[in-house]
Amino acid sequence: MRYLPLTPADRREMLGVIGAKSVDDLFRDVPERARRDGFVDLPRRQGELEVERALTKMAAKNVSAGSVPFFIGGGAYCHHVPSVVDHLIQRSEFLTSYTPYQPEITQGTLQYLFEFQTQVALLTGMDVANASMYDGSTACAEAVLMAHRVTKRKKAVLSGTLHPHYRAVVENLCEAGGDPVEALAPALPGKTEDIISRIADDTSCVVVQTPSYFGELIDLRAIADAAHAKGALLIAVVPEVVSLGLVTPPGEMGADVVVGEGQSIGNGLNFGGPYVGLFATRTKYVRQMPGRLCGQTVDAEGKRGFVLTLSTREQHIRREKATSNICTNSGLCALAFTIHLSLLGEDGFKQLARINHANAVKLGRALSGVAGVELLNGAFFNEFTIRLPKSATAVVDALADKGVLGGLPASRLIPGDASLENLLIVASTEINTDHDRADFVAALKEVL
Amino acid sequence: MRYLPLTPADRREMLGVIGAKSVDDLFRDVPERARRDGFVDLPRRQGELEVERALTKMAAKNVSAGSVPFFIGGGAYCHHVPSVVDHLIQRSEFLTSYTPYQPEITQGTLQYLFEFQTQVALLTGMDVANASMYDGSTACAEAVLMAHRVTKRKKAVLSGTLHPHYRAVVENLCEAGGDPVEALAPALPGKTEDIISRIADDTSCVVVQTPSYFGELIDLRAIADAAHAKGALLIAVVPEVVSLGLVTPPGEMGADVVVGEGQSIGNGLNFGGPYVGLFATRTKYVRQMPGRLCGQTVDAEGKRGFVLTLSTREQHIRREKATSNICTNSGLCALAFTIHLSLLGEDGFKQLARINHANAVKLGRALSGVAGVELLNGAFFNEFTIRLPKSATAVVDALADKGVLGGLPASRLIPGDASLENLLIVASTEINTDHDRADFVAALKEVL
Amino acid sequence: LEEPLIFELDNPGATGVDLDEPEGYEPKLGAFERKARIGLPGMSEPDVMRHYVRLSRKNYSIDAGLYPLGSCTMKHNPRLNEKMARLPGFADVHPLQPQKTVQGALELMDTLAHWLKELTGMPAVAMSPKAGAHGELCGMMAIRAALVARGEGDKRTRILVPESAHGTNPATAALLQYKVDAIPATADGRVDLAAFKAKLGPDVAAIMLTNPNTCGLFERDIMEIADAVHEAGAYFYCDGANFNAIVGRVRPGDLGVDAMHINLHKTFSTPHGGGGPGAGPVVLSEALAPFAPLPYVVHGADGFRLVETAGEAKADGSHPFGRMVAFHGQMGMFVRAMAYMMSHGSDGLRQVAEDAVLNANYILASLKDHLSAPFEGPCMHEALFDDRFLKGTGVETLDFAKAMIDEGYHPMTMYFPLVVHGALLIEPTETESKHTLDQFIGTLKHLAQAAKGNDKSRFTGAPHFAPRHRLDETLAARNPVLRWQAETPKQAAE
Amino acid sequence: LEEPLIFELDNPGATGVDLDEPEGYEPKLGAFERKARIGLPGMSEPDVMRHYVRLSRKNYSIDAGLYPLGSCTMKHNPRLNEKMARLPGFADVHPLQPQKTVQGALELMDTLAHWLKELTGMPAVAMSPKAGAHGELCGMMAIRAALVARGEGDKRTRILVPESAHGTNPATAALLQYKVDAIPATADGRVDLAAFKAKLGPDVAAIMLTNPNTCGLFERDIMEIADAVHEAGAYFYCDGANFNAIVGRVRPGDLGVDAMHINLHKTFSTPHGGGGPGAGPVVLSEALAPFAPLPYVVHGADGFRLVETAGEAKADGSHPFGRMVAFHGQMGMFVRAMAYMMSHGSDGLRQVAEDAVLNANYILASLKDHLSAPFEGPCMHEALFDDRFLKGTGVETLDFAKAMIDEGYHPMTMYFPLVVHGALLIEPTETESKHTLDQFIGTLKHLAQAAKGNDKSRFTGAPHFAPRHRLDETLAARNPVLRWQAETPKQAAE
Repeated sequence: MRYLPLTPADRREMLGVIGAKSVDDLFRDVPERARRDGFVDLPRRQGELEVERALTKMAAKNVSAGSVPFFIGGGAYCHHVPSVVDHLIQRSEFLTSYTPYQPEITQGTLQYLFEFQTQVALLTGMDVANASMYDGSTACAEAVLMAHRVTKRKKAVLSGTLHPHYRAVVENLCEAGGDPVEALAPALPGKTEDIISRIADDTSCVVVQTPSYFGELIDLRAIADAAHAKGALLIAVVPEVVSLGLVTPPGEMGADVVVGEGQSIGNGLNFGGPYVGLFATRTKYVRQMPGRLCGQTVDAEGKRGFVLTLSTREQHIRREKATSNICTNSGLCALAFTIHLSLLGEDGFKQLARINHANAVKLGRALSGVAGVELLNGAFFNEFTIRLPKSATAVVDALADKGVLGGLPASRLIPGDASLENLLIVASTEINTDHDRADFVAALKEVL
Repeated sequence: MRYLPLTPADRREMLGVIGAKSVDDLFRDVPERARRDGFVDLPRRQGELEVERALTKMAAKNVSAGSVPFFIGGGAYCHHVPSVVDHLIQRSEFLTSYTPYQPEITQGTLQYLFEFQTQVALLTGMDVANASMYDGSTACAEAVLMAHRVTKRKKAVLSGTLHPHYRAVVENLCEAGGDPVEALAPALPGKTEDIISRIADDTSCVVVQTPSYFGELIDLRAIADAAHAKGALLIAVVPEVVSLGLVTPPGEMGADVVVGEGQSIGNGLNFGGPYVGLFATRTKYVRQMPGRLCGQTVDAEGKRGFVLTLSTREQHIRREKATSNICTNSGLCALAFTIHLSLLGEDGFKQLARINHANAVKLGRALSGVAGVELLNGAFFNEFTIRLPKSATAVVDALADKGVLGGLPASRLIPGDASLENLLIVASTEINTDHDRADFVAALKEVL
Repeated sequence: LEEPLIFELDNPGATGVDLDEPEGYEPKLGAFERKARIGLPGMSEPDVMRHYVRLSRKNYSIDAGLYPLGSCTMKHNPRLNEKMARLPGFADVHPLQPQKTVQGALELMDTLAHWLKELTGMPAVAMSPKAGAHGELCGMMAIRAALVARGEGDKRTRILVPESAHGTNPATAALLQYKVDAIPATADGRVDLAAFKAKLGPDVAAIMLTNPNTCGLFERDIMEIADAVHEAGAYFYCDGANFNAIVGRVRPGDLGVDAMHINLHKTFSTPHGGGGPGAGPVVLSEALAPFAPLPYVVHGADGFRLVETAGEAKADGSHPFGRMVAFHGQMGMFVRAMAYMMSHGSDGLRQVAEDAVLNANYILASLKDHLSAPFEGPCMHEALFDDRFLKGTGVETLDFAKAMIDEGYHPMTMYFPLVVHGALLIEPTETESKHTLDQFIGTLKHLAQAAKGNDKSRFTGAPHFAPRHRLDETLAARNPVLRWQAETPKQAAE
Repeated sequence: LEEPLIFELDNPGATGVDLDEPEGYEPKLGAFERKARIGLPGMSEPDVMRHYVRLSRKNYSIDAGLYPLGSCTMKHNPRLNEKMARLPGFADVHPLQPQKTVQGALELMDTLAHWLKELTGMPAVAMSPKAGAHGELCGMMAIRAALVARGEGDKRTRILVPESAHGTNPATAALLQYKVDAIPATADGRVDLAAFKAKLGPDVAAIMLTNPNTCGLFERDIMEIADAVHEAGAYFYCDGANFNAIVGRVRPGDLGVDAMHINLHKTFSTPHGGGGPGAGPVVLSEALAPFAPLPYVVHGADGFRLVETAGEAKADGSHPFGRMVAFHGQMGMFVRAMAYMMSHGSDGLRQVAEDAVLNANYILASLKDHLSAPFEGPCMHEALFDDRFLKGTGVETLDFAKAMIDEGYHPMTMYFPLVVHGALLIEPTETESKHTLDQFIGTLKHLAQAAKGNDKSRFTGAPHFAPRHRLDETLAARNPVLRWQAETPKQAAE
């Protein structure tokens, strides 16, 4: 087998050194009735060519985003990733190294994590950020738990336009600890949600997403003030990090924690994972943060270097007293993020955001021009919601048959709410061309 | 522009240091009437996304070998290259380094070239090999020139079943030096070519290919004896290096020089290039060899190291007295070759050759079973020639319309010979499945 | 050479992308336009490339040498897996596309699930957890859901965890508000069966056990433990971090396990990437299967279907405890693991376990007289040593491990498991050759001799030949500098 | 750490591939079965991976630092180019497929040809040459064919080549049996116009000139030279190695050039790959165009067509002199160069030349008082220094260059061009930032000072910090060991 270096001769020789008669000898601690002599009921080994063929065939059964006019968002966005990114993250030294527990020989990883933390803090307008979380949804849930620790309260209030999956993940983790969650019903874009009245003395945090599930930009300032007045934290959720190139960052609107999904920068769609969760907060909460942190220090010669730090928060040191059970992060996805953002730089990142917004505005205008279609949003970035004259699910299905992936029916993630039945959430990024928009409009006219 | 680091501010500052008013100043030696103020008539810069789109569209107009049942050979072969190979040759340290003129910091390149030279010598059964040539055809032409230098004679005799392109390249280079070339008419596979009678006292070398253009394995022993008797060299040409895993190497049949195309190992089809030329010979001819050579030596501390050596043969030292004008070689393709062959190893390489041969034999049997089709070869490796009841060109064309790339019409490279009109040269490698063969047979039946 | 931070390389106006100004730009941002400079540095593509290539060269990696971290299973990462994960049909597919446009992706998830179930002998698997610890949480949530379903949710509040457990085990239990109760170990490095049984009771929700355990030993009494747990009405959670030792040879389902996470980035070779991403699917027993979280894939008459909502699940007769994560899990890791499994096949995977165990025992046998081994062999896939051999030398486990860096090796796991003093835990994995092991063993013998020979300075100052000498971790924690700031003096950015 | 040769790592029976025994194997090999062992080593995939990763780490590369080799144009190699060249529609296409199945490949060749013709102001281009020197040969063959066609093939036997020419120029002329006649240089580093004109005559076939020349200077009299050459009935071959200095700003066709090769691996950024592959298309003037070699692409009513045979060419009215190579040239390099050109566009390419020249002049201006510059500026894309500044220090050009290795830089080109004593030729290219240049300039100033300050041992033993100290090249040449042999003692394979 090509990945296994030992030859039969090696094995014989090594057993001799060990003083065992056979490999079975080494497994003698396994209870007899649990030993399997034969192989499990699965196919035998295959060569690279055969594996490649089988998986390529499977992959070919999917419609890839790049092959069609593509307009789906909903927390994952189709962006162009420069080729340098994928080249660099595949460097053996990045791809095949472990968590940097030995800082002397992992300065490469540690330095990019430090750069990543700084970038995330800058983007979100916060003081500090950690070295990444699994994804935006788990970052959000961890933020709620952190708010519980900081405020010593237990109840989170969730906006109704928080991504339904994020809400589910928060609820799941809170319920695990027996903590109550109050989630509002979704307010349609353009309508203001009255979340302020829900903030009470037992509220640990308010969780608000911007742009919202419906693509609407949300003003956090009043909510932040209200939360702070009651001693609660405001957790802002940013599902599309590219928006931060153009819109006021939550840090400037009073958020105490900003979490987000970083997939858009450097990372592909990957059918939902791996992604990279962003987590930023104020300096004063550093020791309550979950996840890995990289800090600057000096070595024995006084040279600047980086280490994992404040690990007394973490499970491998604190065990049952840890701030979270998190062990793995999204190191390589964070690297991709850092490299892509380095390539973009200040000017490029802002320009990318402008192009996204411009394309979304153009699309909104084009779709609004179709009879029976109504654009609902007031202010939006690269995603918005339209009302169709019929079921959005049926329309998306029919569009797919015409080779257009035309958005996310609001009801797919919030089933059973009749008011959402005809709503379609549509995203547009730099990948969309005039041609794509024309195809979408033409197909939509046909299926309506 | 993303590849250009200088900003307008940098440029101004640098011009200041230089003491020039503008960049135009620096071009003042250019005659006025040749200066262009504007841009040449070509499109302006494009982003990565746009370039990728345009080229992807162009690429999509080609039928790639992997997407259809594929049976074309004729000096380039479709093999599976393990993914490790492409990963490693893209390592920055290999991809973006220069010719190893500074051995202290290019031991990586030098050591793999030394490994490559050893591998090529082993495969061909020769004493030494150089560090690669452009491709098989230019290696062949350089071998003829080397034979001229060694024998101090000027006339090469070429087998009629030498690849027609190789013949053309040899003729072109010999004519450049005013040297005569005698090329035989092609003998059909299964028929013995009387090349021995053409060897005369003024013959510098005999050039024979095995497997031949028609896929036939050629016995070199008698030809070698006859050439040596007349003081001429035998140059053996191996167009498909995988054959050396199964057939007697030319070095064991008396060849003085073995040249070949190494594309099959580690390198893709690439529509004809870049490929990697193999060049091996006897120790006594080392100082007459063309191309780059890597040799073992020691450094100032006595440690083993490698350097480019015998460069007194080369143009950058010898100028007009060089053995060849070659400067560049196929370093990266040689690396791909070396890595792929290291993965294969003794057992894997032989097995690969066996699979190729087995697939060709199966295909030969299957095609012979089609009414009107005749297999002409006596002994072959992974390529053979069949006679069709009608024009091979028309058949290949019709097969292509049915999604089968079914071989090379012999007349494509040797036009105007009526006896070749109906001959089709067919290759089969490890990539072909039973399914491919069945598709080929079915399509052939339809078009005949 | 020192490499500055990207922020120190800022060249305002330089960029690594070419993006045109959008035509006819008419913002619909309301009052939300970002005004201030963000502070991102400007760099051209060549500058970015060089910066990260240079950084990479400061890292150790499995591609460059042995990475003997116990419990981490740093094995060869095949590049075929990377290639497959980058097929546009997998990499460029959105999680919320209409399901009929992602049938191949669902098929892959279903196929991988099948392999995991077969290899573990378990009837169900939850695919979505994003890492090992996340899988633990998922498994424990399923256990809690099952307890709640039978009305014992409030009653069973205690979790038994051996002293030698990974830190994630107690941390996970604590997240779920369970009380953690440590089980002592016997002198031979295993769970003390009697002590364990004594701790069982009607308030015990589950035991969390690693097997092979973190001492690298197989828990001989595991089936008796499982039986006792089940008899007591509790569940058996198995930490699957060490599955590499038994894959293809022993099925956790046959041992009585109720839930076990599988680290795809350990056993099935998806790369660690400097700390992730990982993936931690959890296999579940018949008893726990109905509580598996959303989403999951089912195979119906008209192809594969993703069950995403509680309503759909109910129609299927399941009772998912909730959702672990947005979307469906680590697809990119699934593809890599699938390619790895298909490459090995059932025969190759069994060989994986055998060679992993053989390599570890070879190290144990070769070094037990030079270092000190706390437990008798045979071990499973890890060889554990303690610091008795360093006694009186003034060299500590940490120093010894750091000295390995100067010899060109990544250190082994140190000071874990906690049950052994000054532990040195070595996991070679099956992808190391005998030649490499012999070199490694030679180096360790040589170092052990040097330590005993009073060559102390070689150790206490180590590493001497790494990009950095020992770093001041106390300073880092006392005065956390967690981001670059324009004011920061450019200390060593020479 | 020392890295053995693969042959020294042989583990018989190990393999890095999994290939099944073919079913129903019935050989048709006649008497040609290979019997003896070949001698290839057995290695698993992880072992192969590690071996080559380790070897790579002994190399310097443009991705890790400045590569200031004059005349080699070591610029950034964009990874977009690599990605495009790997599209299956380009990489996995056979050169002898039916032409209707490769229309995109032919379109790419035709598009690239169009760009090359526009950029050079020349009407034709031969795409097939595989490298610069191969392109030279092609260009000179076209010249010879044109001379033969007008009956002057035997009469014109002399080629004029400046003393400062690349070695390939005289080597190419010699291959074609021409007599090489050297043109002297003036004190300002250019062709001596008077001496040149004196050498012209009815036996001159061509002049081979590099412009900008190898001293990094533009030949001011180039148009007068071209006119004189043409008046004398000869042709003007221009060595295009230095095209990077003028691309987009000056068109060789406007200067009177008849043939010029273009190194796609220099000007258009296809990677050097440790010594190849390159690609050397040759642009041709009206006079030479009909003699361009086979094959070439034409665009007809029904798409693109590849003219492969003399017969077809004749029907087109061309007279190809022959064939340079099997198949159609370096397609993989064509794709890379095309991606590079499209990325830059006409505006970006002009900027390339400007920035390349600006960077070189910045180096010249910053260092001329610290090193010694033989010629006045402005230079073009290369800055040339000689060894006068080392006079009396005991440090030679070679030592000075090797000392750069210890400072983390690849040395510049040394001892070339030959017209300058102890030449140091520096070509920064346009892809280096001012920041990088400033560091580089600082290092050179510092080294020059050290040399003048009698710090001789720093130079004569250099490099001190490289994977190898200076290697014994004399030994290598006197006693050539060109391959590994089982008997070779494993000297340093510790």
